Amino acid sequence: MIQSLCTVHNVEQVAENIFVLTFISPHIASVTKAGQFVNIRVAEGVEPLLRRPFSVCRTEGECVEIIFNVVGKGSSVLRKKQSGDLIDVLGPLGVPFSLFEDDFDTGVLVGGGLGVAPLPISTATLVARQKSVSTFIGSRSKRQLVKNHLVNVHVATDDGTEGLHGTAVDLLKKHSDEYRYRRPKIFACGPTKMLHAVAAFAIANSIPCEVSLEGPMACGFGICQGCPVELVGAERKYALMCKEGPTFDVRRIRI
Amino acid sequence: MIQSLCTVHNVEQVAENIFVLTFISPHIASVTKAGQFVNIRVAEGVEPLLRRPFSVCRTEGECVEIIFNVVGKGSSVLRKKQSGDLIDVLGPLGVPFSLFEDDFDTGVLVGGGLGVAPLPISTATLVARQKSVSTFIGSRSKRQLVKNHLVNVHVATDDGTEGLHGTAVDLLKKHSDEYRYRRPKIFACGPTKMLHAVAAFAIANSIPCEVSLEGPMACGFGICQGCPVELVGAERKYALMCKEGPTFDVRRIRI
Amino acid sequence: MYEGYESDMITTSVTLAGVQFKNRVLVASGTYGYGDDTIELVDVSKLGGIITKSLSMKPRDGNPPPRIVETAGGMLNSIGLANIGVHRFLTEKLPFLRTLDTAIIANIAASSIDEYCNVLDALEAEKGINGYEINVSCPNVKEGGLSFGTNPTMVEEITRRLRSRTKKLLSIKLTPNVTHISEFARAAESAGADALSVINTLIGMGVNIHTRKPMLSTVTGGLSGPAIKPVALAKVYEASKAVKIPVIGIGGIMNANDAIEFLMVGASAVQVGTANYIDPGAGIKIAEGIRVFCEAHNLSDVGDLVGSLDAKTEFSAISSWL
Amino acid sequence: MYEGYESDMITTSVTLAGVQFKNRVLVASGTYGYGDDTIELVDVSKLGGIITKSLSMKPRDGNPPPRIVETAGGMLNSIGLANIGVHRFLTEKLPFLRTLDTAIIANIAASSIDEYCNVLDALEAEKGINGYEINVSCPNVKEGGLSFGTNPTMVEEITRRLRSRTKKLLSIKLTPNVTHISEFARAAESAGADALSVINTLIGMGVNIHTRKPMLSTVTGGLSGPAIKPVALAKVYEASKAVKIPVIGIGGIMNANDAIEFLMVGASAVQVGTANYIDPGAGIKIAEGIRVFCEAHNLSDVGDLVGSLDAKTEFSAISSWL
Ligand SMILES: Cc1cc2nc3c(=O)[nH]c(=O)nc-3n(C[C@H](O)[C@H](O)[C@H](O)COP(=O)(O)OP(=O)(O)OC[C@H]3O[C@@H](n4cnc5c(N)ncnc54)[C@H](O)[C@@H]3O)c2cc1C
Ligand SMILES: Cc1cc2nc3c(=O)[nH]c(=O)nc-3n(C[C@H](O)[C@H](O)[C@H](O)COP(=O)(O)OP(=O)(O)OC[C@H]3O[C@@H](n4cnc5c(N)ncnc54)[C@H](O)[C@@H]3O)c2cc1C
Ligand SMILES: Cc1cc2nc3c(=O)[nH]c(=O)nc-3n(C[C@H](O)[C@H](O)[C@H](O)COP(=O)(O)O)c2cc1C
Ligand SMILES: Cc1cc2nc3c(=O)[nH]c(=O)nc-3n(C[C@H](O)[C@H](O)[C@H](O)COP(=O)(O)O)c2cc1C
Ligand code: FES
Ligand code: FES
Repeated sequence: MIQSLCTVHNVEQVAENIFVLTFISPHIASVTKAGQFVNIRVAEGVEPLLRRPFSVCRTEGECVEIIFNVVGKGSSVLRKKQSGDLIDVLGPLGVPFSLFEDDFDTGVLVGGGLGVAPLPISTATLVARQKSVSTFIGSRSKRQLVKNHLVNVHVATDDGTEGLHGTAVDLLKKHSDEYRYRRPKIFACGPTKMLHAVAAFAIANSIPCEVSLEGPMACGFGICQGCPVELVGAERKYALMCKEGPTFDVRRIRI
Repeated sequence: MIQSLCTVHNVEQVAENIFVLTFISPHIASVTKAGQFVNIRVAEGVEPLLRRPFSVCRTEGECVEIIFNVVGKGSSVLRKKQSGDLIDVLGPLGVPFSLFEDDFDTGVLVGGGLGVAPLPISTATLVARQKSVSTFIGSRSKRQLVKNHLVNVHVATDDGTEGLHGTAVDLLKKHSDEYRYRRPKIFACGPTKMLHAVAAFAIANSIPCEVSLEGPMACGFGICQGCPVELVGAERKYALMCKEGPTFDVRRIRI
Repeated sequence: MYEGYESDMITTSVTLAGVQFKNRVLVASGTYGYGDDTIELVDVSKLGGIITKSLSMKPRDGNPPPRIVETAGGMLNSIGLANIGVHRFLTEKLPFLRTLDTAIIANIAASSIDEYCNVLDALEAEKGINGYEINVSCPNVKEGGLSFGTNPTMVEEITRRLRSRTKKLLSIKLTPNVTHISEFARAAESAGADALSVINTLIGMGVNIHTRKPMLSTVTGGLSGPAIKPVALAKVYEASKAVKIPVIGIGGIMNANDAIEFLMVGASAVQVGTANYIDPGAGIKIAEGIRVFCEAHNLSDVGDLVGSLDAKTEFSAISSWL
Repeated sequence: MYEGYESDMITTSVTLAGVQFKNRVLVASGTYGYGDDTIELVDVSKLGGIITKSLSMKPRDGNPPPRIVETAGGMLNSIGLANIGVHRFLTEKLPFLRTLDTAIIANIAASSIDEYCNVLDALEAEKGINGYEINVSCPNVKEGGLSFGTNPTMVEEITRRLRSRTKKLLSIKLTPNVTHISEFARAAESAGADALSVINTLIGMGVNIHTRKPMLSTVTGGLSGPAIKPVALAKVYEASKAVKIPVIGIGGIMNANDAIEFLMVGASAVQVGTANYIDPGAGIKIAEGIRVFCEAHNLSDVGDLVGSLDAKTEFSAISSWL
């Protein structure tokens, strides 16, 4: 984890209201593992006051990519960054997906909406480790779909404009033959409702599963205690999302 | 006075840290009189929260020009406006210089620093009314000097890099022969210290004199009572700078 | 309530203590002058109501400059209740206000209980005023300048004395600069107030570190604007839980969403203050925004929002470990 | 003092109640963990001091999510004093803290006076702690959850009881959610406090109007950040006028200029809170910024700034007409 002023390489629109921002950070690009995030101070002053956390989407050379949709104060400012602007980045933060373990042969990647964010970097890791990959992504419609840098992708849209008329979880269930007999492990990111369904499916089918959570954070690295995640039957009631997550084994937590 | 969303025509740097912003407003361009100001909401949100008042510097066709130096929150945002951006403008506001009266033949314009702001529009009015004009402007150095759209200009700089090594008031005194026997009236704008000196000179020499004041304002048109100007020997203690000013006859007020 | 609910059938009006407000958005005292400065800009008759600048018996010059300073997300003011006095108000301002199709509430400030009574009596004698809002954040000259509003006994006494002199809407405007605003809310209610206006400004200050002088001529002043919204919401929540009379929510309201927060925590109406300086039409836009929200949520009456907060936890201003 | 004053000759350190602080900038409780989370990022030994997260006798899980929400210029929190308890602190955190070259102040929170005493006793038994800061913004279980900090008698009693058990620096951290903070300042001083920490967070709340639920699980929480700076300055000014013991100023400090405002109104030192989340090195930058300011203004000691406000007007939080 370092804090540094990074140069914005560029900001590019990749889908409706969805942007990829690339910044230069040799350190973050080289040490970040899939599932980790960076915490960005998008503006000086108080609007917004707090940093904004973003999953690292992909790294290439000295470049780090994040992907976001414009929903509020922080993302509106980020969207307008120009090549050469400096942003204050803290990272990499958090515990990555356990892609380096040997308890699986097939990485099953599930992303809902902007939950695709950590999937490209996860794909790169899995491919490099010669694991099989099955990818299931869902979005509201074809216009918000981002499939770049993914492999073996199945698509669902809420409005049926591309792929299955349904959700990423529907896809996951429908195509279970593709992975279920090949020592699968699910890595999922997306809205809470989706993660809930993925976790239920994984537990019911005894498939190991990790999810990447999202929630309000003030610091992103453990000094504010602002990001509790409820643990199941542990000696403690809460873990910290930023420091002990954002990725969690679904059996550990109450989503 | 109207409130309207105006299109920014362009922002141009005219001197060190000094910018001219031109926006389009047929109404404001046509009705504004020299000495009046506009109150601009430079950003949505809270940074900055309040509007920022700027003297109208010049109008041409449907265009209105303001001139400012980048000192804080508001001016930093304004400086980055691009052609086509919209800004919320309230104006024209305030009481203009009494350039239309017949109690003088020579308009003596005095500007210190960004106090030159209202002088171009004043010059245009005086020239159109076929008055003589003598202009005295001072700035810290040659690099901050803005002489555009002025006539018969005498220059002073604090560091002597152009014109007189001194202040606008020094110039005013030095060149008094140029105007003193030609029914002069002084119209001055600049830092309080300068206005103080101008007023003292004007009163001592029985030259009518109006100054344009600056100070904190919340609304700019009379609803907050936030901008008192102390009156001399009047039935009331204070006038409102925004509504009864920003231009005042120096004999009415305590600067 | 059904899907295709007609927008024009949404009830926006409300009657509080006999006064009908066409919508629940009023403009706050001291932030709209006497209602006559904005007529070139907006159709003020579309507001739920106008609260006048605080009126005292005699005209008040107000405090020396500087009176205003911007802060992070807010502003400090120290106007010193500059106003034209009740008599000039009646002759110079009221005739115009009478022509407006909106509720007119006169706000009263004073430095003694007698002065409060005298101002109210002067206003009672005239037609066109729908009610009174009492600014108790004023120094009590008898008690060495201690604010009336920080002493519940004083708040009760002022309310009782004024209540006996008028049948019109009487709202007591409470200061947030107290430990338990509920205590003051109950004091005003028990003495016969029809409503409470919550909150006035928070005490704050700023320093110009270059001159080492306070930013305001009076050292401290009143903080308003978005910065104080969270505090105002908590105070409105506390006050409205403590009393049965309606609470009018004030503090940092910039848009319809902010106003809806206040309604949900228990305010029956809201006042827009600082936002008027930035957008003199803010109140009207907010009233319209609330209506649109109700439409989108299939509510037939803006009143359905009032107190609709879904809070399982009891009021926890005090009991939560911060 | 003369023009070419050597920068390295500026005194930045200060001794308060026997504890030497290398500079007047500390990090506030709850905003720097136990001092061990930022070591990869900054050289924490450059801070004037570290105040730990509030420690209670037993570990506390804290409140359910959501615990954090951003507001205009600030943030609300409802952490619920989640902490590892004093015993795990002593075994797991203190050994590391001892290795740092900066003052370590343990902040104590409790739900009974006995618990305050027990936590302090546990800490007294160990070396490496320079002093205590007492968080009195905690619910008093005996009084049905009413905050200790809103009752001057309680503040006095807590202070007296703790004073009798330690000779180390004892600072009482006051809540701003009271009518007259001076009353509490005097109560703590009279009972033997060495210093006052002013202020803790303001009570505030927010509503998610789409779900109609409070933004925080506990409905209300504590407001911090730049939004509260004007209020904090006024409270520090009021408290420091009321007592002779040093006041440590806290609330919305983001940069050196903010810190200097606090020093000028009377704070002998400052604490940086929310700013740490945005920049974990904020405290160090602020300490350096204060030094540079002194250099530019030819001051030989940062202490020359303390109470240097040039205010002709008397304290006017109460007496000015807002
Ligand atoms: C570990 C982690 C990783 C993340 N990774 C990514 C990522 O890769 N890409 C990404 O885009 N984001 C990511 N996020 C979220 C991201 O940090 C920001 O929260 C997000 O970009 C929005 O920030 P903002 O400042 O633009 O919006 P804000 O101004 O903070 O507001 C959020 C928006 O949500 C709206 N909103 C809030 N609640 C409701 C509600 N109940 N109903 C309707 N609207 C509501 C608000 O109106 C507002 O528009 C991540 C978060 C975490 C914790
Ligand atoms: C009627 C009227 C007309 C005006 N016309 C013009 C105009 O034509 N052109 C123009 O440029 N401005 C004009 N102004 C001033 C203008 O409104 C703004 O105040 C100015 O642009 C600065 O705004 P800002 O938001 O950039 O700075 P702010 O963020 O408001 O801060 C002002 C700056 O001053 C600094 N400052 C304040 N006090 C001190 C101090 N004691 N020592 C050192 N620094 C200090 C602050 O640090 C800050 O950088 C006018 C004002 C009025 C009332
Ligand atoms: C410049 C200014 C002047 C004010 N004058 C008065 C006043 O005369 N009487 C009064 O009761 N409240 C006065 N207020 C308080 C407002 O009515 C309101 O309670 C407060 O500003 C909080 O609301 P806001 O955050 O929307 O501004 C004034 C506020 C401001 C900012
Ligand atoms: C998330 C958070 C947790 C806090 N926890 C504590 C605490 O445990 N004990 C305490 O005395 N103060 C606590 N505080 C209060 C701060 O120490 C400080 O008094 C307050 O935040 C105001 O300063 P600021 O505006 O610089 O943040 C906490 C503040 C925040 C924001
Ligand atoms: S965000 Fe601060 S501890 Fe997790
Ligand atoms: S700025 Fe509001 S009255 Fe002048």
